[in-house]
Amino acid sequence: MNKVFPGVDEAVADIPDGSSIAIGGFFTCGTPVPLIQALARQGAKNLTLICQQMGPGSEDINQLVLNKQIRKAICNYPFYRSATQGSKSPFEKAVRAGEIEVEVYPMGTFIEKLRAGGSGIAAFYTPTGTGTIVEKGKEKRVFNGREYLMETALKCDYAFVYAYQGDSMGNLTCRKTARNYNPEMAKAAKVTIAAVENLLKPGELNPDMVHIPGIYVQRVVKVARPQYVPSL
Amino acid sequence: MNKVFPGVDEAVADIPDGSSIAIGGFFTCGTPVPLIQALARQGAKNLTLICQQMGPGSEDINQLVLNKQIRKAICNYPFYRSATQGSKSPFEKAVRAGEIEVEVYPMGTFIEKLRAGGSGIAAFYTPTGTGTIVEKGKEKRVFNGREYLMETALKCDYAFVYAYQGDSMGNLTCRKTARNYNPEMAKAAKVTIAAVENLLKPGELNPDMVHIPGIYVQRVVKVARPQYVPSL
Amino acid sequence: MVRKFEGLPRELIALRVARELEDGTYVNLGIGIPTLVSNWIEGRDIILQAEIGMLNTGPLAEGDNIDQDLINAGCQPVTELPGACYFSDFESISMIRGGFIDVAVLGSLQVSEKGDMAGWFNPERGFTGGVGNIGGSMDLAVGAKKVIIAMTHLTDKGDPKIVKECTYPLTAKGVVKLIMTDLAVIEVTPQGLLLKEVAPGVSAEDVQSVTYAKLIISPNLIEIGL
Amino acid sequence: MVRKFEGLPRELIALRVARELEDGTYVNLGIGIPTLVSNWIEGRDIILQAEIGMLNTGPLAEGDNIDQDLINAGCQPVTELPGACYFSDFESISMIRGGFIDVAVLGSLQVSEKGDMAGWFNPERGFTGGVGNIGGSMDLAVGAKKVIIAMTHLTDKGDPKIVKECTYPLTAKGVVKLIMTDLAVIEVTPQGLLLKEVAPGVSAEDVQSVTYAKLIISPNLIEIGL
Repeated sequence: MNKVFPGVDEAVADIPDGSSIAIGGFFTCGTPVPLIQALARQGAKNLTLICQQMGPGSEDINQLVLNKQIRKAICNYPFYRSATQGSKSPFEKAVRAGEIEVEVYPMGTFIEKLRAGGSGIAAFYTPTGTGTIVEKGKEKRVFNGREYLMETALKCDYAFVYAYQGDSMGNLTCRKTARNYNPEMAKAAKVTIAAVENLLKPGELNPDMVHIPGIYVQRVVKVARPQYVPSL
Repeated sequence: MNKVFPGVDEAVADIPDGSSIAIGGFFTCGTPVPLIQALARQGAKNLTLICQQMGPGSEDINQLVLNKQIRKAICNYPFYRSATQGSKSPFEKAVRAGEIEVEVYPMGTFIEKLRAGGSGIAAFYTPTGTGTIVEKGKEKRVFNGREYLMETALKCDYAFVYAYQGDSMGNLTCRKTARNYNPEMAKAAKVTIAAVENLLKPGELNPDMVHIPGIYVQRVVKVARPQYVPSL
Repeated sequence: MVRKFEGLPRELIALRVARELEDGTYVNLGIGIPTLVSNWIEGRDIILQAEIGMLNTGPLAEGDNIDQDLINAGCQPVTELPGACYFSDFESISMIRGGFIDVAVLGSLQVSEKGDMAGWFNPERGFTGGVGNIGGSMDLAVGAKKVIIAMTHLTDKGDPKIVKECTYPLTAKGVVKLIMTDLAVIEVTPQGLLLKEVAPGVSAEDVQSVTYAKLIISPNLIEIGL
Repeated sequence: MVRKFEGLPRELIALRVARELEDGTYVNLGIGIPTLVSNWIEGRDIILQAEIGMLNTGPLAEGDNIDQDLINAGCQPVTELPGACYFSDFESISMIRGGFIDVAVLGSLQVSEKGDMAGWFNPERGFTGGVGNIGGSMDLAVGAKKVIIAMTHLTDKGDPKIVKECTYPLTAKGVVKLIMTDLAVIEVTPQGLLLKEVAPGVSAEDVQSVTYAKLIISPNLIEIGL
């Protein structure tokens, strides 16, 4: 199975308007920047993005906002931490103007929802968010004397993920903390597109060190290592 | 943090009567045999074992049965496949005699229950087992037109796990299909005891290839590689 | 019931299953006849998943190639193909239940005309309380995009396995899409069981005579091609 | 409210927190003053967890040591110590929510006398509908065995952060065990807030004067030891 696409533009070419897209990466770390840039060039509109944040480390996501490609964002840490920086952010402005809808979950609930979506689990009970605004509209239930919220699975049409190494069959190995959300996002999507720094032949990856099995990945594209200095 | 114990007998010495113990391994593969043998010598009684099977590849578990150490088994494939072999198995005899209680779950539910237990999730909804005897006594619920069963988390007092490599801080790397149930069992237990073939110093494991982070492991003991030929 | 005709040997049931599998798919093979399918797909672009936690399982290992840390779900020593990867059983079943397996080829004790399958529990073993060897069968049955049953048409005692209603405890309801036996290829349709292919020298009437459910004979009925 | 006395600098709040941590524990440090705690535990047998997916985080990286694939939850470049390991965020939060973190040291905007904390959402940002930056804060607050709040006693505007009831949206209810500020060390007990230590030159009355909740003065009240 050769899943290699010639370039990022070809890999995202068929994404239709209205798609939901999960995007891996924790701030700048392990973010599939070249795929986000290709999506900005491609121009699909009315998108739902599922990603940690829409502010810091997201210049390229900001471009999608400026292009008016985004309808909704599902996040756990969407905004800049600083109100000052936030007030300059295109995303925050769009949210305040009511142009983009935002849904926020605690980090663990956010990623557990995606994992549930990818693994056939319809819903789960988590203690996180009980007694807070997060429980609004959700079913509460007591197990062994403790309150839990029912949260439901989240699936999406596409996932953009990033990996240090990948083979042509879609097996991916991440590096250090660049792994973060990428594995579970790959599982939650109908079509996962992987941007890989080092494209290898089958058999060249250590099979005990594959973090994202190829079965979850439909397209692989080689990219140059993005250059950035981690910072908020 | 030095979690190394001098030997398997020391590592299991304090296990009290009535404990619940999850035991990794898929038939013979990745089974922490030396820890099971030490448990037989140690003699704790009235135990609940949580493991894939109590029959094939389980000569050492059979010894626990013969010692009358087991009260209950929670499994997904407890018996020999062949009725003839089964009829000779001490475990099957004990079950038929009503001496050991058995609880059986589908494989995915079995391991998901342990993972839920280890990750603070109280319960989850799975489609597996709907319309079968597995749904007996369980809550059913429809999500998006499909029926699901509610299954609850499972925790235990101890886990015995096996790893090819481990460091003194409890980080473990498994080899090939010997990984199987070991990671989630390590998470579900209050005290996880790891039998490792190769005991390394901190920093000697590849940190991107740790399958069981040390935080889940309380005791590490070096063992000789068990020798067996895979077969049912 | 006395059967007056010969069916295909197990190896050829497996070959017929292999012909049904498409290139570019992920497939899980159960224990028994399904395992034999692996002999017929060498070199094809089909990736086998093993529920113990592996993708791209290769042929059975023999002699010096046996590695005790590398087995399939049937506890047979196997090999790995280039592009293989390993993961936990938790990940493996998540993958299965999550719908990533294109085809699961499973054995069964009974299959009903509605596509129910009963494969995990033989009441003759005499356990009560629903304890028995479930393993990964129920997860595969509900999770795989397509379930193919590969089995002998009759039990060793000569009892039909294809029935109107399963009398054995179910593995899953309404999941079977295709039944491949030594005698026939039968598709489970909303209208009932559609007999599409028969073994050489076996007639549609022969197949019906050893099948408890009513068969709809396909207007395009053919001999099983191998 | 005008404060007439000086408290500890942020670095010394962090030092006091570091003294509270026991050897042989797994600790998660939040953003802000909690992050500074890492400067005081070098060489100690304490393992830091970062919710991005790492155990045994080392000191901040500088210059050529900066690796863009190695950051903490605050997006700062960090280093790894021997025995470090990496995992997914899913695994990381499972670990947090599952109760494996001995101590979470977090900042907060408000803490109540019942141990409620409100740290994720400042209504002054002016969003509605409950959207804001939750991140891992709620999982840490409910999951860690012990939650220590490390913060300044007052806001930049001089408002007390320790209150009878939180008026800001909660992070979690009844989870805080210990509050460490520039002015005091306060334990959350079933009877109320127990003032145990005060900063040098600060009296119990001083602390109460900038605290909205009623403090119980410990009979063993001491000066914060550093």
